[in-house]
Amino acid sequence: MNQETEKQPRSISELIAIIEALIFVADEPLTEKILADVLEEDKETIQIAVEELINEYKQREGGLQIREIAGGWQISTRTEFHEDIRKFLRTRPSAKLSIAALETLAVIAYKQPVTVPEILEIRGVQSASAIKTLLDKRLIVARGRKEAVGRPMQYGTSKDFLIQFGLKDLSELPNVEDFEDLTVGI
Amino acid sequence: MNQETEKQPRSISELIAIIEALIFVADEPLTEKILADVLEEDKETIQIAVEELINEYKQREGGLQIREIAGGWQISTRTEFHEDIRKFLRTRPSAKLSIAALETLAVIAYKQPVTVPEILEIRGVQSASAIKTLLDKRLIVARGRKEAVGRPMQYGTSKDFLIQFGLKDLSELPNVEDFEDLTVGI
Amino acid sequence: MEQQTEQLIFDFYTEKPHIVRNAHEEIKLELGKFAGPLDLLLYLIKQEQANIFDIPIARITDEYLKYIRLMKSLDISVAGDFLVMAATLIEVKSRMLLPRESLAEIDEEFEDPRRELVDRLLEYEKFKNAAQMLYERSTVEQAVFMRGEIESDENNLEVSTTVFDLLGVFQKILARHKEEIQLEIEREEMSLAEMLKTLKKRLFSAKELNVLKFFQEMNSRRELVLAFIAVLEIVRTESVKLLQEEIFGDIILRKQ
Repeated sequence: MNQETEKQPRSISELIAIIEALIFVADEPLTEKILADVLEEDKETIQIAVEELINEYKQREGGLQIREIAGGWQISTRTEFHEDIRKFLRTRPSAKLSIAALETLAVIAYKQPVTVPEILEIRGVQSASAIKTLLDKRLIVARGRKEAVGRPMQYGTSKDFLIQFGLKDLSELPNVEDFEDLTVGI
Repeated sequence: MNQETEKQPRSISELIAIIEALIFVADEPLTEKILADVLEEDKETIQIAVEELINEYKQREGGLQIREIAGGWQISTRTEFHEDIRKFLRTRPSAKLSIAALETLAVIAYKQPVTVPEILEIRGVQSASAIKTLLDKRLIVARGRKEAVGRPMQYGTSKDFLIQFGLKDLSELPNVEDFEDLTVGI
Repeated sequence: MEQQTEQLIFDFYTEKPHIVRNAHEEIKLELGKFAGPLDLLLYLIKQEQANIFDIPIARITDEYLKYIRLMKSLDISVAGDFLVMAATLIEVKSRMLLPRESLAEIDEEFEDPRRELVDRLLEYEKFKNAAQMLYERSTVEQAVFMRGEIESDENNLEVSTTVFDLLGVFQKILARHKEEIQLEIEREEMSLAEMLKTLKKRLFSAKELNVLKFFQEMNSRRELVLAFIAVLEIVRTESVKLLQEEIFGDIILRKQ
């Protein structure tokens, strides 16, 4: 299938270097699958190489880190330097979500796919404007209609949600039941 | 000059790490002057730190390099890996659309079947190249000719469109009322 | 009794709900508002240091209603959901007043009237805490930055899209279209005198004018008609000539 390229087999250090370059140029977290496809290597090799690269970054203690986010790898700055970076970029921490929006997002994250009436039931309050905010910020997406009376739209979290909250995937969310006993039985 | 911040003096390795982070986040090659201003260090110190950083990159032989461009420093991939990077950039998932293409797609999705002159009328702009893009990406398909003067070709959305936007069928497209539900009754 | 303000679980937000109690047992709304009736209820239960499984419903209901009245007196619009909860509380309170024995007779298993409310509160509280977890995570994430834009040949503006983007974009196009139509209507206010003036200005500054091109500049039928009349008028009243240099060629208006 790939006759025209008569490639020398890559050394592991070369593979690591190429992976670093690809993660750098990618706009989004780069998945194992894409790396395996582009580099024509098996996933295990990719996995080993990336782990090696992550370790190297940790040992260097430079300004950058490689993190696993939204099912892929991404290079970002280390948190320690946020003050200087913010000063340079002249940015302030971006606008925070309101309590209503955060609560709504929490319900959607744990109950997805979930409809507006279902969110109302849990929060006890209309969440329409919060949902609009979350859609505008691309933290949630429509996930088709529910087969129920009125066929209400269902919502779920987006890839941007994973990225903005630094999650590998949804399974990384702590179990919601664990939040239960914090204030019970005061 | 800088009395209010009682900073610990930075170690040289910390300074190098911060410079690396700043070069990484900058859109343009970062000059000595900007670095000196942001970090409140003199230019000589910056110069020494950057040289050290460049050396470190050279010794690592990773996928990235720091280059001096247009009077500033920039992180870029090493030239050796251009072939793999180009291959990756070509195979990038094509879920991204220009705003022109997105607008055209929106008109087609909601008004299908629709002709080029009709799209022109709604968007107020020639949409020929956007239509070509959408056809190339297989998001739209030709749907026969309209029985009107000149028998213009009509377009509609494709099955790939449904897949890419996570829709079961066209009835699942959000309608204006869905948005109104969200904005009314806050 | 307590002079200092209570710390709430949800203390992460600057607009945190805040009720200050002073020595005279008056409650005062300090800032912001509660995220919903369940939020307020949880707050009141904590304030009373009550056990959530044994809510002193009469007292909590009074406090709740006091808060609602306070909101009203401060002209804060009370959302319907807060009123629904008030009704629920009053109902639970009245059911609690019924003698338990008689209830037990009807129902083998006596169900505490507060049960459903407690379940909802517990369920809600989980998500309230989950929201705080999300808040903490996002705070950490805000300290992390991605690389700057890489220069490339294809630096056109790209957006990743969802179905809602499609709808949003479509609505924008329609709005834009509407605006254009309105603009057109405004332009149609132009009178023949104005059209004549425009035509004269154009002709006398350039010495000659391509009539066809002039017509093409018109934005509506009405303007086109006015332009046509204006050309006829100018030929009649001024020393100008209509020329056509070749058959089917463009028609030129030339000052003599």
